[in-house]
Formats: sequence, C-alpha cells, structure tokens
Amino acid sequence: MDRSLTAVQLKGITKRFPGLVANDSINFELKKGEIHALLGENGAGKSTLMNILFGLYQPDEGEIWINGKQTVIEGASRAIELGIGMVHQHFKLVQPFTVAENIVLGNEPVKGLKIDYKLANEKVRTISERYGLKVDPQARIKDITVGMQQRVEILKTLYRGAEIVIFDEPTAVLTVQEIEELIEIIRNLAAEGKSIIIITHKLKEVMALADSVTVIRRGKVIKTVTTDETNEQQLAELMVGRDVSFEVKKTKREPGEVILAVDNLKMKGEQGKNALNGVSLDIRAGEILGIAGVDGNGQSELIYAITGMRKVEGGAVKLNGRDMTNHSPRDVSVAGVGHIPEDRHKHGLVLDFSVSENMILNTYFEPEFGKTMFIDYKAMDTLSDKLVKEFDVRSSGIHTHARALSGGNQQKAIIARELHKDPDLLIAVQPTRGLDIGAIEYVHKRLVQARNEGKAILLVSFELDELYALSDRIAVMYEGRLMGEVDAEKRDDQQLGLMMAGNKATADGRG
Amino acid sequence: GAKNNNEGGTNGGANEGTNEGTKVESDGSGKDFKIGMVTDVGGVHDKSFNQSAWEALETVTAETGAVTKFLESKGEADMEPNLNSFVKEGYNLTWGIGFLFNDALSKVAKENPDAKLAVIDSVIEAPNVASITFAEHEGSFLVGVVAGLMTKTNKIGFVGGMEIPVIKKFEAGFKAGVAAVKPDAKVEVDYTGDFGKPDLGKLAAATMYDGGVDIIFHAAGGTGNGVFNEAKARKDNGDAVWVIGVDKDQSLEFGDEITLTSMMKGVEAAVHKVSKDLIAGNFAGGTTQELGLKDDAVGLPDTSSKNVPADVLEKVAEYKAKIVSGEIKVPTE
Amino acid sequence: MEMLRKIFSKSSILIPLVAIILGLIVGAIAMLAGGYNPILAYSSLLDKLFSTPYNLGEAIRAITPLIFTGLAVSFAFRTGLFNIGVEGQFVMGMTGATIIGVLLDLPWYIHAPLAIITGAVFGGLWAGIAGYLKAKRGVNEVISSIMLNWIALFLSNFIVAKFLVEKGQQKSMTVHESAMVKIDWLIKLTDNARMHWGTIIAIVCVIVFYIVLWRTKQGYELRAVGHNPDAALYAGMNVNVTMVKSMFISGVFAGLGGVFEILGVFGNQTVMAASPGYGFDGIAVALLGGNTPIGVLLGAVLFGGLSYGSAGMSFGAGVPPEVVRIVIGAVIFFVASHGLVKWFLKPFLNKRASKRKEAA
Amino acid sequence: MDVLEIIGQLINTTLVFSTALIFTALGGMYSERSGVVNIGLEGLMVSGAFAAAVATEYAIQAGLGGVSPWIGFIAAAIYGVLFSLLHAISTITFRADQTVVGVVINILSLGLSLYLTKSLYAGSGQTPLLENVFHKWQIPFLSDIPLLGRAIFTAYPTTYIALALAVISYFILFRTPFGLRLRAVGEHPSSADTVGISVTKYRYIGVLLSGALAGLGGATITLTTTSSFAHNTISGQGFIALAALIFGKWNPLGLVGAAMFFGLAQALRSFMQRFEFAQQIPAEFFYMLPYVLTLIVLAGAVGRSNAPSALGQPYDPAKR
Ligand SMILES: Nc1ncnc2c1ncn2[C@@H]1O[C@H](COP(=O)(O)OP(=O)(O)OP(=O)(O)O)[C@@H](O)[C@H]1O
Ligand SMILES: Nc1ncnc2c1ncn2[C@@H]1O[C@H](COP(=O)(O)OP(=O)(O)OP(=O)(O)O)[C@@H](O)[C@H]1O
Ligand SMILES: [Mg+2]
Ligand SMILES: [Mg+2]
Repeated sequence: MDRSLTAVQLKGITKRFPGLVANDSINFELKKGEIHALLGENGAGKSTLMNILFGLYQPDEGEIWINGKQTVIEGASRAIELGIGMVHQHFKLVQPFTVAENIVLGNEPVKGLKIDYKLANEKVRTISERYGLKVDPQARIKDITVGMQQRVEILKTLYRGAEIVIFDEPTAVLTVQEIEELIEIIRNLAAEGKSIIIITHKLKEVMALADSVTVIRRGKVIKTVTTDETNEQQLAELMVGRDVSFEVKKTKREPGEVILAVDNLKMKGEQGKNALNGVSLDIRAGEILGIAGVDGNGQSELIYAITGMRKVEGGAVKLNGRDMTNHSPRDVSVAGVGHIPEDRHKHGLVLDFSVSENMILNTYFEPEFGKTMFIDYKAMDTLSDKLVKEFDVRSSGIHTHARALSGGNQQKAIIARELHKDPDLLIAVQPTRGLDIGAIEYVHKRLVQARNEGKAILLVSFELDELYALSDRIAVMYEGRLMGEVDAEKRDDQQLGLMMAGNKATADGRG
Repeated sequence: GAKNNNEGGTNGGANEGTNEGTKVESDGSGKDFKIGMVTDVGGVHDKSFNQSAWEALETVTAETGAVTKFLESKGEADMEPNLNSFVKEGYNLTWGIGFLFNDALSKVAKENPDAKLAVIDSVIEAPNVASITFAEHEGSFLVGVVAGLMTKTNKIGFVGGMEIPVIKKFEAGFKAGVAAVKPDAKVEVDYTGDFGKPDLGKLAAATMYDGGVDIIFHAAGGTGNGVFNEAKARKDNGDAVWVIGVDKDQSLEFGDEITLTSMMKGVEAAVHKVSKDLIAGNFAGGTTQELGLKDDAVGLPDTSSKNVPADVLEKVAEYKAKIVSGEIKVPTE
Repeated sequence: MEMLRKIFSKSSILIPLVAIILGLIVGAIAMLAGGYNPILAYSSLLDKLFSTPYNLGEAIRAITPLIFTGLAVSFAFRTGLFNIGVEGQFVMGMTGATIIGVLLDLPWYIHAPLAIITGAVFGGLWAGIAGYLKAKRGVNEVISSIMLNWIALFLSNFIVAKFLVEKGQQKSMTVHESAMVKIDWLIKLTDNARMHWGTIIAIVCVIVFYIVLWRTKQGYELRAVGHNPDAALYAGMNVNVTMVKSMFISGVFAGLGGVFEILGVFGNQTVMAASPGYGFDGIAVALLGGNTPIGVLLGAVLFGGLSYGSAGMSFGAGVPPEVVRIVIGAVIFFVASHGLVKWFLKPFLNKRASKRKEAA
Repeated sequence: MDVLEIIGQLINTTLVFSTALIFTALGGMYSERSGVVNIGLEGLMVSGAFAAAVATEYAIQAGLGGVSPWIGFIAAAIYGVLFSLLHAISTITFRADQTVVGVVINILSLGLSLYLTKSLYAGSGQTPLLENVFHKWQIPFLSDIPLLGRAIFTAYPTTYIALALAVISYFILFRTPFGLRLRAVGEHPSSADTVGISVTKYRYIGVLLSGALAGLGGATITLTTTSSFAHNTISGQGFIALAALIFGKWNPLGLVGAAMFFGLAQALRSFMQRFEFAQQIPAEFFYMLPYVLTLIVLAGAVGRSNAPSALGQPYDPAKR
C-alpha cells in the first residue's frame, strides 16, 4: 500500500452555526490505507467536519480534495459516488426493514419492476462473508442487537463500494466483545486498502487501532500526530487542554445496612419472552454494585422493575425493608430512589422544557415548590440556579430548553437533579455514554462521592473499565438472570467475558 | 317543504342578490317598495322552496318595479342578523323562508313592531307578521292515490329527510292516500336523517327498488336527488320505476321519464300574493293562512297527465273534491 | 412572563401580521379574478362590522363560540393530543344545557350555573371517552373523535326529539328564563344583539387556560405528558390519567361553547342535520393563535369577525361570502409556512439591514 | 326476497359506499407512508368532487356524451394534484406543520370550490345536474352468477378501478424499489438521505399522489351518487377515509378492508330499517350504527396501530 497518496484532503474548512464556529479553518489529511482517528471533546466539531465530508453539510469556506482532485460534495449521493461511506453516530437504519433491504436501499437489484430479493440477499451474503461481517440478511433491524446493526451500517458502505469509510463514535454503544470484533473488522478493511477515519472518545482504542490522530478543540485542529509518537496521557491533555486523571480515587469502605433487596424478580419482555427470570440481589449503604452484561439481557427490565416503571409478574422489591413491589414510579421515587436513566432523551428530560423546569421533573409536587395547586416558579429557579452552579451545567441560562444542551451537560443536569433528592439508592444506567473524557471524569467523581456519603448505588454499564473503576462488586447478567458476582478489586476480563456469554460463575465468583 | 335545516358549518356569511326594479314592463306601482328575503341554509338556488320564493319576488319586481333582495343563511345563528339587515335598512317587507325561522322571526318582529315580516311554513302570532303554512298532508294524499293506483308490485316507498313533524305530515297523508285506493299495498318508509345527502337517498332508493318497490315518493330535499339518480339508472336499464317529486314540479328538473308526478307546494304563488298585497296597501299582518287543496296551493302539476293516465287523474280529482268538502279528513301524523 | 415575551417578540408578531396582509391580498386577487371589486368588498366588510352597535354585538356573539372551541383544540394540542372531536363535544354541551334548562325549574342562581356545569361536564365526558380509549386501548384519538362527532350529533337529536321536543316542532321546548344568561343592558345597548355572559366566561377561560397550564402543578404534568410521555412516566406521573384529564378539560371548553349557544343565543335546541361547525373552525382558530391563549382570543376575533362581516361583503359588493374562507385559509397557510413568509420578507428586511449598516 | 339476494345486495351496497373511501384512503397512504400527515383529505375530496362536476359539465356541453364522466374523473385527479401541490410546497419545502396545512387545505378547498361554483353558475351554490354520469356495469356472464353476480359483477367502473388500484398499490409499496424508498423516507428520512435518496422528491410524489387519488375519491361521489357539486357533497367522507387508513394500518389491502367495513355499516343502516322489528328502534340509532361499530371494533380489536415512524416530522437534514 502506497501511503504517500492522499485519499482525503480538507483545506481550511470553516463551518459556522448561529452563534458559534463549529469548524474553524480545519486542515486535515487522510492517506490511502490509513486509519486516522479524530479526537476531541463533546461539541469540538468532529461530527460536523465529517458531515461536511459526507455531503450532509456545506462548508462556509474551504476546499475538499478527494484522491487528489478538488470536489464539491453537494449531497450524500455525491459522496457515495466518490467512494465515501459513513457509519453515523446515530444509526441510519430503517427499523421495520430487513437487513438486506437496508443495505440495498437506493441501489436495489431489480427483476422487471420488482426488487430481486433473492439477488439482494445473495449480494449481502457475499460481501458479508468477504469482510467477515456475519449478518442474517432476512432479519429485521428491530430484532437484532446493536452490534449487529452496526455491521449492517458497515455493510451499507461496503455495498456501495466505499473506499473511504468514516466511523463516528462507533464503539459508544458496543459491548466489550463487539468492540474487539469491530477493531478486527476495521483492521481488515484497512488491510484491503480502504482508508478509515474514526471518531472516538476512548483513547485506548485510538492507541490500539489508529495510525495517526488529529485532535480538535473548539473547532480548531490542535495537532496531528502518529500513534507511535504519543500516548494516552498526552492525547487527553491535547483534547481537554489540561491534565486529566484516569484514576478514580476510591477508598475502601465498609458497607452499611441493606438498602435495596431484590428477590426472585420475574417479568415478561416485549416479545413475550421472559425478560427477567428470577433476579435476586442486595445493595448496602455505601457500596456500588455494578451490573455487567451484554445489552438486552434484562438490565433495562431490572431497572424498570425496581423503579416501578413496569409491573413484575413475580418476586419482591424491598427498599429499606419496606415492600415496594409494583409500586408506582412516584412511590419509589419518594421512598428514596434516584434514577439516572439509560436514555436521557427518552426518559431523562423533557427536551422542550427549560433546564429549570427539568430540574423539578420528579419533585414538582413537593410542598417545596408550592404548597397549593400552584407551582412556585421562584423556588424552582432558585434551586436550578444552585444546581447548575454546583454541577457546572453549561448552557445559556436556566431558561433555555434542555434540547439546546450538549449531551454532557444534559447528563450533568440529570445527575444534579437526582442527587439533589438525596436518595438512599441511586440507580445509574450507562451514565457516561457518549460523553467525553472530561465529562466522564466528572460523572465518575460524583458517583464515588455519593457512595462515600453512604448511598447505595446500582450501576449498569457496558464498559468494563467503568465497572472496574467504580464498583465494589460486579454482578453479571445474562438472559434475565444473574450469573454470579466477581470481585471488582481483582480484574479478570476472561472470567467476566465467559459469564457474560452465559457461563455460570466458577469457584472464585460467589454465584 | 322538505329542506329545512342548518347544515354545513359556518357562522356568519350570506349570499346576496338584488333585483332593481326598472326593467321590463313594470307598472311602477312598487317603485318605492323594498322587499327582502332570507333563505334557510339550503340557499336561494335550492331547486326547492327558497328558489320558488325568490322566483316569486323576481316576478314582483318585474311587475311592479319593487326592489327585492335576498340573503342566504349559513347557519341558524345567521338568521336573526340577516333578518335584521333588512329590517334595519327599512325594508317594507322581510320574508323568512322555512319554519326554522320561527324563533328568529318572532323575536325580530317583537323588537321591531313597525317592521313588516312574513314567514313560510311557520305560525307566528304577531300583528306585524303574515304566516303562511301549507296542508302538505292533503297534497300528499293525492299523490298517494296516484301511487296506489299505479303500482304494479303493490310495494311503494317513502323516503324522508329528517324524521320531523313536517315530514311526518307528508308521510301520513301519503300513506292514507295509498290506503284509500289500495289497502293491501305496502308502503316502505326510510328516513335518511338528512336533507342534503344524495348518497343516502340513492342508497334508500336502491334498497327499496331492489326489494320490489316500483314507486317512491320523496320528501327529502337534496337527499331526494339521489332517489332520482337511482331511478334514472334503473330506467336506463329497462326497469319500470318511478319517483314522485316534492315541492316543485320536479319533472322539469329530472325529466318525465322517471318523474311520475310531484306534490307541489304553492310557495311561489303565496309569496307573490302576499308581496303584491303589501304593495297594494293591504298587508295581511297578524294573520295565518293555511293553504291547502281548497286554495290550489298544494297538489299535482299539470304535467302529470304525461305519465298518469286520465282515469287515475279522475280519481285524484274525486278525492280532491272530497277533501275540500271535508268528507275526508286527512291525518297529519 | 415567558408568554408575554413570546407574544411580543418580533417575529411572532410580525409573521401573523404579514400573514394577515398576504391573506387579504390573496382574497383580493380571487375577487379580481371573479370580476368583483375587492376594495368595495373589504370596506363593506368593515362597514358591516362597525357600522352599528347591533352588528358589533352580533359579531361578538359570533366570535364567542370560536374562543371556546379554539381553546379546546389548543389545550389538547398543548398536551400532545389532537382533539378533532371538539365539534361533538360542543354539541354535547348544547344538549346538557338544554336538558337542564328545559326539564328543571329552579331559581336562577341555581338553574343557570347548573345548566352551564352540566353542559360543560357533558362536553368533558364526551372528550374523556376519546381520552380513555387512547389511554386504555391505544385507539388513535383522531379516529375515535371523528366517530364520536357523528355519534354526538345523532344522540343529541335523539334526546331532543324524544324527551325535550316541543309539540309539532323539530326543536326542543324553550329553556326556562331562569337558566338563560343574557345580558339585558348590553342587549339594549346594542339594539337587541344577542349578548350574553358566555363572552365574559370565554375571556375568563382564556385566563384559566393560561393559569392551569403554566401556573399549576397539574398543568406542569399535562405539559410534560404532552411533550414527552416517556419522561412523564419516569417522573412518576400517571400518563394515562393525565391524558384523560387533558381531554376532559379540552372537552369542558368545547362543551361551554355549546352551552352558551343554547343559554345565551337560541334558548332551545333544534334537531340538526349536521353539527354547527364551530369545532372545526376551532382548529383553525387554534392554529391561527399558535395554541397560546391570547393567540386563540385574537384568532377567534379575526376568524369570527371576518366570517360575520362577510355578509356585509355580499350585501354591499355582491361578493360570494366564501371568499372569506379563502382569506382565512390563506392567513393560516402563511402563518404555518413562516419560511415562505420570511422568504417574502427577505428583500425588505435585507434592505433595512443594509440601511442600518450604512448608518453605522 | 331470498337470503342470497339480500346478501348480494348488501355486498353490492357496501362496495358502492366504500369506493370513494378506498380511493381517498389510498391517497392518504401514499402521503403518510412518505411521512407527511394528510388531514387535508377531506378538502382534496371536495376539490375532486367540484372539478369532476365542472369538467363533466363542460364535456357534456361540448357534446362528448358518455365520455364526459371520464373526462371529469381525470380532471378531478389533475385538480387534486394542483391543490396538493400547495400542501407539498409548504410542508416539504418550507417545513410547515403538516397538520396545520392539512386544515388549511380543508378550509381553502371548500371556500374556493364554492366561490368558483357561484362565480361560474350565476350565483348558484350548486352545479347543474349532470346528464351523463357513471352507470353500473353488468359484466357479461359473470353478473349472472347467483350471489356473486349481484354482489360484485354489477358495479360502477369506479369500484373496479379502486380495487385494482389497491392491489397495484400493494405491489408498488412492497415489491418495487419505489415502494421501498417511499417507506424508508417515511420511516427514517435521514437514513434514506444518507444513501442518496431524495427525501424531498419522494415526499412530493407521495403528497401529489394523495391529491390525485383523493380527487378521484371526490369525483366518485359526484359521478356515481350526487350528479352535482354542492357545499355538502362531501361531508365527512375524507375524515372517514383517514380513519380507514389508520384502521387499515397504512396497508393498501388493510385499508380496503377498513373501508369495506365502514361501507358495510352504512349499508346495514339502510337495510335494517326495512325489517319490521326495526320500526320500533329510533332512526337515530341506525344513523349512529356505522360510527358506533367502528368505535367498538377499534377499542376491542386493534389497539395500537403502527404509523410510519417519521410521520408528521418535517425533514431537515441540518437538524439532528
Ligand atoms: N445543526 C446544528 N445547529 C446548530 N449548531 C450545531 C449544529 N450541529 C452542530 N452544532 C454545533 O457545532 C458544534 C460541534 O458539534 P459536533 O456535533 O460536530 O461536535 P462533536 O465534536 O461531534 O461532539 P460529540 O463528541 O458530542 O459528538 C457544537 O458545539 C454544536 O453546538
Ligand atoms: N436544535 C438545536 N438547536 C441548537 N443547538 C443544538 C440543537 N441540537 C443540538 N444542538 C447543539 O449541538 C450540540 C451537540 O448536541 P448533541 O446532542 O449532538 O450532543 P452530544 O454531546 O453529541 O450528545 P449525544 O450525542 O450524546 O446526545 C449541543 O451543544 C447543542 O448546543
Ligand atoms: Mg459527534
Ligand atoms: Mg455525541
């Protein structure tokens, strides 16, 4: 592979949005066959730059050169023609369609007037075998795992003959195994001669995968380096502009009373299958119980069951010794449970409410916010001002809509709200998903602080690093059951991986 | 009188038309007179009594030079302001056409004792209102006689608009007429619930014709158009079916291949007479006239002879005489 | 006062104004094409509206039900529901008021309030059915309320014809004077226009709408459910009950509209061939008013005023009154397509901007 | 009258009533499958009914006789397309709220149709009655089959066209690239956009087709039942068609079923009145029947129907 040829060259790209410059004269070069990582904090302008390259946005200034020729990319179809493919941060898949339909969409093989489904399936199978991306062409997107969906996204680009593939935060939603597979896939693609751009917040992945790295901060390129000549610590500093600590300082602590006791919970899932098959667990004051497991093994249902958002068919939930089984979410919340939900847009916030209104989402009925039927907006704003300051939620003011906050700041707002309730039990589901390292550092600090204040914390995460860093104990969930626990002190990825794949705990687990 | 209700949806709004009285050989006696007319929601071109009334006023203009003008009501709420538009402009006479005007017109009459008003199909007891109603049951009896004598299948249909007292009068008279000449004939009744839905009229007619009915009398306003449409389609297919029209001579509109006869209501004559009386200086304020067979205000049009055999028409004449003389009392419900 | 700020913020006042002007221009073009004189027509319209106290009073009478139905549609919209069934709820409100007004004979201070409340509750419950079906059975409220509109019409007709009918008529007996809510001195003042307390209550409802939605905890819940039912569930709100409540309140507004048509205007209820149409016009009013209470009030004034004035247009200029529907449709169209309006305004705004630059 | 005959009639009447609904609901399907809510179906039907009445009338004046209703039929589709162009431009190009614009279409088309009718016909709010309209076809031989002949093979040409269009639409939607793309645009426009499918183009096609088909729906009423256009020629059928579309789960064959169900309920109301026992029941209850039945079926059986995911959302590629 002749790496001296450039696949993409961006010269002085500038993109302005009302009130801010998302990309500020960015110069960027991608060599043929190279894997090039793009790093930066939330809102640094990475996605914007890639959307420009893929023709979704038009730059205000600057030039795009593809394979040595200057081009204007006025739309996605032009980008596809140029051999550019993009795997988006939020998947662009049509849920009710099959895998094959999603892949061939817009470029369907036909027989007469009809789509030739046989040929379509065959074509999908061929490329999926060639690149080692196993999928079932006839499965529906809504029925397959996130990892599988991502393969479909990659296949979509390959089907269109992409030579330059952009990945926008591809690992944010994947499990450990899936990430490993993806890294393998990307390496294969590069070996085939494809040029790759990958955006990620995970420095370890960058170091493992990329040939070179470009760091962007506030729309400007800070530096481009090769991975040979840098390390994680340096990259982090380049990104954030200050020293970042990856260590979570956590002192050993004796857990107290049992706060949450879950006994033999059973619940039906959406498709009629059992989502929970008898889950039992205890959490004590001052400890963090981590739940590991591949997405879709009942973690969400467990949380719904504990918080009362869905009814269980059997078993019991006790909080501080009080039976809370099948109580309403309101009762559970009042009884002392805080909940940082998995999907901040779906559950965590009313995006069209102001930041301030969101701060009282589950306490508005308390006398604190008006003793009559009327809401005391002054009390609400006072509280919001305080929380926004304390938790450093950045926005143009407490009256701006939650929608206009970046993901990290949205998450901070939720954490502020839930911690302010001073709950006995805090449930945190994927609390750092999609956040940059600065934000992650902050969230981790707050969670450990809460633990140290004696709160019981239930943490669900797909990131082993996070689980190890925060948890006192780690339980593994598989097909609606807990497979056992491992000690967070002793890191054993092998063991954990096996349990996540459905093997019972061995002697050193407690299962 | 089969079109009377408030349909469609707006408040406010009216349509207008004016006859300025300088045309043709008018005698000019009415030059200083202004006569207004407010329609119900059917509008002035309803091919029914609103239209008849307006035609009468057009004739008045032609004959006397009086200025006549109409306003259409889009809903019940418009009727009162529309009447007031004329009254407050100083019109010499204001007509309300249709019995929905009952409330609005009596209120306006009470509030404006100096104004003169007249109403069709309703009785309003006020010194400044002339009320005109019709004995629809009497005329319906006569078309019932025709139907009874001419049915081949012994099945006759009646399609009504809404099931309300006025229409019940048509039904009762019609049934009595049929029973008088053909006691064993069956009269099927279908109220469509609407005066403005030809599709329902068409369905009702289709159902009846399919069931062996060969003559249908409709008192359903615009819904009745559907009855004619269905009959026309069947006639084109060679079936021997008939429709009896209502209010006006409907053979003029729908043709005499399907229109057996019609139950005419003399709205035009009545409006013409009352308006001319006004110009002549003897307005019939405070009176109620129920116009029936004796006044020739209801009954069959002359064109009936085209489809109705002479012997049947003779029978009709006989019954008419008996009703006028009081020998037969036609039921109203 | 976020609301007030919104109302007076530049583009939200500018766009409706421009939209109204563009709508009137569209109407004028239609009239020119039809061979009518638009200037004469519009001046006759204004003349009709403002010439006499009577017409002004009657215009207010015509505007009043639109305020209620506009509020009803907006309220549901605000909570994420499309209440296309305001029409039926309006009719049920009429019926409730008529039943009490006709069948009972009570002192006025009990009779009128009871009739009003009954009608309002009828409307509320009728809407509640759609809310319940949506919450419990997942039935799309748009379809169920379309069905309920028809059912309301026929049910009311049945009730009137069977239990309340005045002999020999196709309408109910007259409501007892003790239940009527006319304002006699205003009626005298306006030369017998049908003025009634419903107008005052409509304005009170505008304020109530604002207070309920933006000042109470209940309103906070309603809005949360409207924007994001999942988050509302998470926050411990009872989403289903809130949905039914929202429909109920919306139906109460609609029902009140119907109530005052009976108790304020007609004094009896006729057997109707079709429902009066205020509910559908309410959708237009709500949209015109951007689903804010003040907006609805102004929208109703515009819509009702134009509609009432259209009689003058035909009286004075011989223009078919339907042209007013074209104007109203066009106004809402331009309000909705503000992109289009801005596009129209662009040259003008640019000029202003460049002037400012020159000045600087 | 024997039972077979009655059933045959019932089915036949059902077909007559459902034809216009099928056309219109199919139109709604194309629009909503592309992600554009179409609450303006009622208005589009009004426009179609109006255009059909006027065009047929002119054709008759021009001496075209029996061909005239066909000319009116086609004119209705064209006029419907022009009207829905308004919808398309504002909702797709200018991203106006789709529900609002649908309401505008309803207000405008009734206002404009009546205004034009009055302008064209000397102030009359009703077009003249048409001499030539569609007549029922009796398919040779087939119409002699007992039951079926009466039920299905004696019907208006429009009924056959509507049913054929439903089948064709099913094929288009679920078997052709066009259908796949249209559905993709309605489910997830940005995924369509990122594979180079023009969301704008497909939405325009969807909305314009809805205009054409709803126009045909309106024309069907004019040309098979009313023979003229007036303010109440279309009174609620467009909304019923919308209900049928939702009830039929946005599926061409499903909506035919829903439309037929509604037609059947309408037919029943008229049939029942003829039986002796029915005389005791107030007429109003028969009038309610179709609507009550629909409500009961909806509440009892279907539950949540799955609309296209992006339905009602304007597509703005720059917004995430
Ligand atoms: N459509 C838009 N309208 C307005 N501002 C936008 C838009 N898209 C992006 N921005 C702004 O541009 C900046 C860059 O956003 P971008 O999505 O490119 O960040 P990013 O680096 O991809 O962040 P993340 O790591 O969170 O994905 C952000 O500050 C954002 O506010
Ligand atoms: N509708 C909008 N109007 C203005 N700015 C917006 C809008 N949507 C997003 N933004 C801007 O885009 C930026 C990034 O938003 P985005 O939601 O992509 O954040 P993120 O960090 O990528 O989080 P995540 O992807 O995890 O949700 C925010 O800073 C926000 O200001
Ligand atoms: Mg991004
Ligand atoms: Mg992000």
